[in-house]
Amino acid sequence: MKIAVLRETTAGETRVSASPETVKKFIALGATISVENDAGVGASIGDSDYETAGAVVGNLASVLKDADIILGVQGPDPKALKGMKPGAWLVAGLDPFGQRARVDAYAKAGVEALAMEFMPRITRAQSMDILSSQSNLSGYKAVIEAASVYGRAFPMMMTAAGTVSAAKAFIMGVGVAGLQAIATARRLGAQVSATDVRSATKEQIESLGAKAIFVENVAGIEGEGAGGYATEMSDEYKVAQAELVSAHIAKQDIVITTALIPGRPAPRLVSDAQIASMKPGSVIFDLAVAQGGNVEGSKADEIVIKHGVKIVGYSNTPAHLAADASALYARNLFNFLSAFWDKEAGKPVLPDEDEITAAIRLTKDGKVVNERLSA
Amino acid sequence: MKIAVLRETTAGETRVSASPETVKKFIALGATISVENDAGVGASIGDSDYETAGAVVGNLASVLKDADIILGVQGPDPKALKGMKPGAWLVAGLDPFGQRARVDAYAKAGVEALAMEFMPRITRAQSMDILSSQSNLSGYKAVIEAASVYGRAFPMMMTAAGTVSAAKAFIMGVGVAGLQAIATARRLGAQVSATDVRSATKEQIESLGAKAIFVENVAGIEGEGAGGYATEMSDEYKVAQAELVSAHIAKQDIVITTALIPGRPAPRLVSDAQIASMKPGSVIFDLAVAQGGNVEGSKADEIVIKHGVKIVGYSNTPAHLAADASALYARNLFNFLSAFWDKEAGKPVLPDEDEITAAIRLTKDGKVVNERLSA
Amino acid sequence: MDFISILSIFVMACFVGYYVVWSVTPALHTPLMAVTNAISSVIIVGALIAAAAGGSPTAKWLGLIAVALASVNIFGGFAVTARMLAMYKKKER
Amino acid sequence: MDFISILSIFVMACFVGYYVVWSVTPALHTPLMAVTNAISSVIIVGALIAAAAGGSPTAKWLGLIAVALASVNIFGGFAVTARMLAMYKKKER
Amino acid sequence: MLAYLISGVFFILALRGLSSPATSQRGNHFGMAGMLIAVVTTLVTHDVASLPEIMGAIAIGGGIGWVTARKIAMTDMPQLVAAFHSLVGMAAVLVAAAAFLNPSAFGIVGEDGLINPVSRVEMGLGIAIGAITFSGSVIAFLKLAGKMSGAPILLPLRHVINLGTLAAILGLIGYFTVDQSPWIFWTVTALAFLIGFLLIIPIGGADMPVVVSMLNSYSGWAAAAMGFTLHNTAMIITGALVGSSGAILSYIMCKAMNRSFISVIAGGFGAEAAVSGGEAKEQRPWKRGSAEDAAYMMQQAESVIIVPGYGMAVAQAQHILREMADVLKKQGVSVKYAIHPVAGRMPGHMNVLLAEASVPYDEVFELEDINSEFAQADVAFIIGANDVVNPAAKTDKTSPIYGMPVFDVDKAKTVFFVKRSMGGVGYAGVDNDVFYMDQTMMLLADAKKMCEDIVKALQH
Amino acid sequence: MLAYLISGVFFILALRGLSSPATSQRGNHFGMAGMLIAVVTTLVTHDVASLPEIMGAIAIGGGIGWVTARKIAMTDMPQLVAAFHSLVGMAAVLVAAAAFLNPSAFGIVGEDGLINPVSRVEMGLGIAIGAITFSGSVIAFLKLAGKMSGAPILLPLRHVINLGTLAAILGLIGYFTVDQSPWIFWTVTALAFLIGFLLIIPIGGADMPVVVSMLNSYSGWAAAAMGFTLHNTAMIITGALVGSSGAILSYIMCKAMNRSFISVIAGGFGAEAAVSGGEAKEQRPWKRGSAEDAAYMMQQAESVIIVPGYGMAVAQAQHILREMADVLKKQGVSVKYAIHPVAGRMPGHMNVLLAEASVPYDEVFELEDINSEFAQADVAFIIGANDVVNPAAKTDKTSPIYGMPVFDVDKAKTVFFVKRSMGGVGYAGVDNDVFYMDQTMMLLADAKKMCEDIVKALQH
Ligand SMILES: NC(=O)c1ccc[n+]([C@@H]2O[C@H](COP(=O)([O-])OP(=O)(O)OC[C@H]3O[C@@H](n4cnc5c(N)ncnc54)[C@H](OP(=O)(O)O)[C@@H]3O)[C@@H](O)[C@H]2O)c1
Ligand SMILES: NC(=O)c1ccc[n+]([C@@H]2O[C@H](COP(=O)([O-])OP(=O)(O)OC[C@H]3O[C@@H](n4cnc5c(N)ncnc54)[C@H](OP(=O)(O)O)[C@@H]3O)[C@@H](O)[C@H]2O)c1
Ligand SMILES: NC(=O)c1ccc[n+]([C@@H]2O[C@H](COP(=O)([O-])OP(=O)(O)OC[C@H]3O[C@@H](n4cnc5c(N)ncnc54)[C@H](O)[C@@H]3O)[C@@H](O)[C@H]2O)c1
Ligand SMILES: NC(=O)c1ccc[n+]([C@@H]2O[C@H](COP(=O)([O-])OP(=O)(O)OC[C@H]3O[C@@H](n4cnc5c(N)ncnc54)[C@H](O)[C@@H]3O)[C@@H](O)[C@H]2O)c1
Repeated sequence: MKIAVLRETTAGETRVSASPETVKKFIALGATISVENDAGVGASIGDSDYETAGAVVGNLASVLKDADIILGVQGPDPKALKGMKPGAWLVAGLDPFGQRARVDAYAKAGVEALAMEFMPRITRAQSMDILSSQSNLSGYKAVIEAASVYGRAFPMMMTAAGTVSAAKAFIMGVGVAGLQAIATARRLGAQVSATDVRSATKEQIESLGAKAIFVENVAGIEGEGAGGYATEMSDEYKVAQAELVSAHIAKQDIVITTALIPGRPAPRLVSDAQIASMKPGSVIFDLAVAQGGNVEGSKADEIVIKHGVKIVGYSNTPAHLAADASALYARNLFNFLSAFWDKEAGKPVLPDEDEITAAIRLTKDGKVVNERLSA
Repeated sequence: MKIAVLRETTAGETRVSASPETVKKFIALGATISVENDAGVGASIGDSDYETAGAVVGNLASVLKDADIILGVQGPDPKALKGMKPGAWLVAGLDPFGQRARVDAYAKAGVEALAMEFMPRITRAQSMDILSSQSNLSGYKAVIEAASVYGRAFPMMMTAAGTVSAAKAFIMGVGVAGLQAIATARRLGAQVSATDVRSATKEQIESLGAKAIFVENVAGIEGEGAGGYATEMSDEYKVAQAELVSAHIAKQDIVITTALIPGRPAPRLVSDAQIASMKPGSVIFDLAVAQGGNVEGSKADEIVIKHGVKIVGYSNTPAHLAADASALYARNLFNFLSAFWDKEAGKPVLPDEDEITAAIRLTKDGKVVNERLSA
Repeated sequence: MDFISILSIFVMACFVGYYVVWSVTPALHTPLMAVTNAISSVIIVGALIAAAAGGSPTAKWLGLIAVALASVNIFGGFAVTARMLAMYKKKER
Repeated sequence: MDFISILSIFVMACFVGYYVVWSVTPALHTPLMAVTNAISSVIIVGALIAAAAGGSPTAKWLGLIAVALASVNIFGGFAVTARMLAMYKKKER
Repeated sequence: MLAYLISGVFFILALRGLSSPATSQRGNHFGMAGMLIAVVTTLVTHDVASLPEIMGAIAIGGGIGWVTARKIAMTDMPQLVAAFHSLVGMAAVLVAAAAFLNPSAFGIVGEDGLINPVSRVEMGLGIAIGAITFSGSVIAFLKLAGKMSGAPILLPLRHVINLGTLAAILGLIGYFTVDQSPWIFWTVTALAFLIGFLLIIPIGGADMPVVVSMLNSYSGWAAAAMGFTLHNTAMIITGALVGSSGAILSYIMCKAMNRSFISVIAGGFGAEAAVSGGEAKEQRPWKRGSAEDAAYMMQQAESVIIVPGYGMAVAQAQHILREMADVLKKQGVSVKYAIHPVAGRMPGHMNVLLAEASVPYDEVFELEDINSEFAQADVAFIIGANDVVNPAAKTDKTSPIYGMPVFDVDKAKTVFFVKRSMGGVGYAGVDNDVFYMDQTMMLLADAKKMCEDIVKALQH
Repeated sequence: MLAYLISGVFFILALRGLSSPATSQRGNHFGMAGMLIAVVTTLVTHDVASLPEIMGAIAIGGGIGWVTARKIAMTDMPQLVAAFHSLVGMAAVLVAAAAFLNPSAFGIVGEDGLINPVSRVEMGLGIAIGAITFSGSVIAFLKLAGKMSGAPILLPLRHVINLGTLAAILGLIGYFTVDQSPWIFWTVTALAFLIGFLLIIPIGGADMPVVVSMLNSYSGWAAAAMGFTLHNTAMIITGALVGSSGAILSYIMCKAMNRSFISVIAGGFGAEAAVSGGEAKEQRPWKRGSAEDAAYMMQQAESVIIVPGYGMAVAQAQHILREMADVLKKQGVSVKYAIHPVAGRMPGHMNVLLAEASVPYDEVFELEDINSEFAQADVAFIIGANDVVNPAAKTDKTSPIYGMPVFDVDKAKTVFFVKRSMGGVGYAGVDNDVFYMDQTMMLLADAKKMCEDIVKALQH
């Protein structure tokens, strides 16, 4: 049982899919681990750290050779997978909707591609859920970056030279990232309000001490929604939401948008006209920028200034917190593989009838087998 | 009574010495205000904002012409002051020790230069104290920037994918900036410890809920010290301090240094060997970098990476929070001038025997008159 | 009434006093002092008996004076208490 | 003892009971029930009088039985209370 | 008799001792001393014609009582107390009967050779209350001991019958003052036995605690009535004490069970079915605790582990929770917080809130680090958490949360579970076996309110 | 007499009413009713030979009492109470004397024609306690009214004289049981007057409140002693009530003033000079308050403004302070926080801490916005702030803080000032006139501890 850990090749990707901690744990399960050189550099993990943990460090070819399982953060270029054992697993965040061509290439290459972002939102899979672990850090990071770009301080300070009033922060979309953004902004002393389409989030917002701003006259999504995910909203709702937001956003100093709809472009939540109504110097952080953006005019990895408002967004936010993000990501992968570890076989086995298998398995035996992709 | 507000010319200076609020207040006192064009741009204040407040906006020459008082954030190039009314006041942060040549030039030009950073630390001058108002924001900003550069999260988070432990932050030098740094780091959820040479700060550190780390065997400065300022410490103390810091710093993730000694280079608090003992990925923010730096190898406005540790420091930290920094700075100037405003004369009058006059007046009638400069 | 019953009543009353007084809210300790002062003039009962009885005129006059003194206390005490308590009126909301 | 004194004692005792019982900490309500059960067997005093007296043998035997019943209660009640209270021992520190 | 007064005072001190656990043992000793004084005084001040028999009776009774009290299982306490009450009732009946048969021994014979009318009323009341106490306690005992169905037995027309019997008793006692015929006396006794039986028989098992303390109260009044007859201070004081104590306890219990005291006193109680539970799907028995209970148990504990969950966040109870922990720590209790990886609704949800409330980091533990400590913990205090302590995750393969690691709170000696209702489930929507464990007490209230009440109780 | 019992019960209810301000008025009415019952019963059950005179005496006394009580300034209350006590004492003396002169009217004559020995002791005690109460109260009155120097007057050998006199009184009362000579009776009376005088004269003005409540207690015991003589339930019950009340009040006051109760009872009090202050540089008078006082006054207030300062930060009292504000708000009090620009030791120091404690931003006000509201505020609650409320900044040009804007806390109706000691000064190191204002109460304790105590008191 050999597990290969790849160095990420995507630009701006600083994370790594294994940490010395998970390397040790895999070895304890009986696996051998090969790590590509410099895989952990972006996350402040040196090759020697992996070696100390018991891994073999080598170049791509040596790492892939005879590997049964390949771990990655993002999907590797299918060309790089040449010379792989047929039937080997590729476990990573494969972005199946965005990188459909690659998925087909994986199928052709004969690997069994497992897309970690398709992990179902069921209780027992929580510890394997890379979306949660990474969005959580993204939510934190979004606030820190907004604070860094903002020309004022977040907390209220009454000083001899006058009062600095507390920044007003508005979080749009209260999933995992949004909740953490609320928490972080509150910690820094901002006055926080938040909105979402799912009614269950109202109580959650208040449970963090923030104010919930909700569309009242049109019904949103009752309760949590399926698996906690939102769907496209009705036009009527969108109009009501735009109205609500327009009235609220002009008073805000910081806006963090996090709204996503799985498998679709991110909903547009903030229009240019709304941005124009904001005070110059305000900051918008668009966490959904890579999925098309919640904010009109936001560009990934650029600070766009419109009407004096700074619009920020990273194509890959967790990569900006590489060390923690990698540690949690690596744990997610380990939790997943160890949960299915078959002691006798000395390797993980995915039962075909398992809910998790069905959800994450993209390709098997040369074919694309995932329901969501075939639909 | 004409007051001129200059656009700052120093590189990286984004602040401005008047805000629409203080402009209005000066006008209420009976002054007329001229603001150089684009003076407020860096602080998100447009020329039209000043005009709305009642100021006249124009170019440098028109602004300086007949001005009785010139306001600035930093001292302007003496050449720019040509054509000034003799005896006019120049009120700004003049960096008298660092820019001694300029001071002489101001004297020659016949202006009365008032250095705001020489404001004495007496109760009634608190609202005029630019050092306090700006260091306060610097302390906040240092933590935000450190958090932004740090590859991990500050707060503890126990999550399904594992625990992110709280960052350990160590604040060295607990003046105004250090205290605010403690407060901000604590807000973000870090485990904070702090040290200083003045014994009064111990209680102050604890009053913010942080842990005080103090040299025990050698006496530091009893109580607050003169005006709250520290002096150069004995060699014995320095050795004891280095030992204490060495033992403590290796466990820290974030170090913020703020130690200053007025009129002298900043004390060296962190050596290269100590940096080497820190974990890779740790961050040091050297707030004293412009005064020579508390940290070995720190460079202004650069992220220096030594032994995997990122060392950050801005030559002008408050300029990174331009909006709030300008607002408070402008209030300091207004508080100062209005405190000495003579209703009958329709302008501020500085009595020669006043403690404040003696402290801040650098030049008068063509001569350098300040005690601290002649000493 | 024999001595034992009187004593029993007295002992029980001391217990009651102990509990009742400890349950008085501290803010009302001043009125407590005033009202106990007022009720301590039950001694007027003795004074009345002395004043009412024939027999010794001296005793009767002593009794009458005692009645007058106790009356000062009764009326004065309760009135003072009432005045104090008026200050403690629950604010209207 | 005349009826009034007895009544007075009784009334005072009711007050005392009221205050004493309300001041019992809620956690000890079960032992309170047990101990009051035990002390309610002071009725043994009556039983003893009946048993001690000559005169009516029936009365005497009734008294003796009552003494026995009350004794069950006294010994049982106090013992049970003691057992319960032992569980509430202040932890050693 | 001064001695009787002293004995009465000792009984007062006995109850007073119960105001704090620290003084409670001393209180019990005061009670014993008081009883000894009363007995000895009686023997000394009367001509005792039959000391050996008396000693024998005391020895037999005392022996039985002592042995029973030592042997009985703690769980059988309720029925034991009921049984003891019946004895006091019967003793009162016997004493009253003896007094009727041999009035001169009790010094209640008037100059006309008849029993004093006042004494007759007192005797009548004494025997009636005693008899009610006796038969009522016997029924209560049988029901509690399970020797008789705990279900309420409802006679037709029972209110009419009850009222009629009561009226008859009172009428006869009144008539007794003018006519001292034995038949009246014995009829009163018989009717009283009957009504005690009638009053208790329709009451269901759940209301039994109230009944037992009502009977406790009755036994006190019976003793007081006999005290009037005997002009005995000790009996009067004690009777009043016991009487008020029982009445107050019944009142407190009624309030805790949300029933009207009046309806209980009026005997109209117990008509409703006896269910303690609420909306929970299956009707399994569970115990409700009060803030005082929780305060008391935690004060007595060596170590308390707090398990916060989403409900704490919803109630924003973190500040007062920390306050509670502070008070406990000051009283020497070790307090730790156990944070489940998925407690709350976002990763690190509990950490944010506890940090906000300035809970020191070194008191906060993650699942793996603390789970083994529950076995040593005296108290697990679960506040607004639910799924993360649900043992179904370990045992029930069909449960949606199967496979999630959970806290082993079931291993703690006592579990307090703070939530608003029995009906409310957690995120996963499943029932929780922890509610129904023997050592669990449900603290049903908003988490913030409950913590406030506990803090109040901790500070008295 | 049943009526006397009822009257006694009414007096109990009168005191019981004082357990809460809401019921206190009703309590007072119970007291009046009790007194009416006692008086009417006495008149009805005795042959009244002299109704007109009695009515006259009542009318005169009542009139004087009523008018005095209505007219007196609230500030003169202490001396009024002392004066009233002296009347009760004198009344007791007179009644005892009357009883001695006309024992048959009181039914205390034995078969031998002499006064019963027990009654003699009771009478002796009654007249002695009455006389002590009288002379003691007169001295207390004079001192309190300023008609006599408040300074302690220390006789040489006073302990010996006091003890001797007391022994003489007790000895004579003992001897009185065997010899009913009038001289004994009158000597006792005279000695008792003397000792009352001797006991109080050495006590300084500061201890007077304790003295007054001790005398209150004595007047109760005097009434009780006469009740024993008269076999009067009302007097016994009331005497016991008043006696215990006075004793408990003295105890409470001693504790609040940090003096030993025993030393006060033993008459050894007052020897120390009477200064209420501590280490403050000038010895100006100031008032110490308790957590209960603060709790009560704030509960009664419409609006409370909290002024936090560095001391709150040092004590880390922000959480419990917010808790206190929460409780007050729940009770309908408006609570605001006034933050001075330089409160604490860093800019925004208070803001960080209040935010940490989740104080809502809209309750936090800056100097300019709230300073005008102090004039309307019922309570200014200053916690660990000092320089920022020091009026010297406005008035004293020589003060190092002259010119700094400060809160006008002196305009609030009541000021509570929480700090640890009178000695501790603020950052600027200057004394603060606010300590010594009439409406200021110093709450000397660690800020956190004090807030905890106030929260406890607010919740009873
Ligand atoms: N942490 C994460 O990242 C995350 C994200 C999404 C989902 N989840 C899921 O959320 C759940 C977390 O478990 P948990 O134990 O923290 O919460 P939980 O299982 O949802 O239970 C919350 C409990 O709090 C009670 N409650 C609600 N409001 C209350 C109030 N004001 N006062 C007192 N009690 C109150 C509720 O009962 P009453 O209604 O009867 O009061 C309920 O029993 C897990 O199932 C987890 O999988 C977690
Ligand atoms: N805000 C700023 O930026 C800044 C910076 C530097 C200096 N200052 C100066 O600091 C001062 C601030 O004024 P302030 O009113 O906040 O504070 P302050 O005048 O220093 O007074 C603090 C008070 O708190 C009391 N105290 C200390 N510890 C306590 C505890 N544990 N519990 C209860 N009381 C405690 C002290 O009295 P006891 O010792 O008797 O308890 C003292 O009276 C001003 O003079 C200001 O000029 C401010
Ligand atoms: N039970 C589990 O195992 C588990 C694990 C992780 C997350 N969850 C749940 O899933 C939920 C969502 O998680 P997520 O962060 O991945 O969501 P997400 O990233 O898919 O979306 C972010 C948020 O944006 C919101 N949103 C979408 N369209 C919007 C619109 N037009 N306007 C405003 N808001 C809009 C969504 O409702 C969601 O809250 C979480 O709240 C959590 O409760 C459950
Ligand atoms: N009363 C007033 O009006 C007033 C106004 C503002 C500030 N102050 C006081 O002045 C004090 C200092 O203010 P500041 O921020 O301008 O100070 P600063 O910027 O001059 O120095 C920063 C801190 O570094 C510390 N330091 C110096 N050498 C050190 C060394 N070798 N090791 C460790 N620490 C060292 C100093 O003690 C100081 O605390 C504050 O604490 C405040 O109390 C008073």
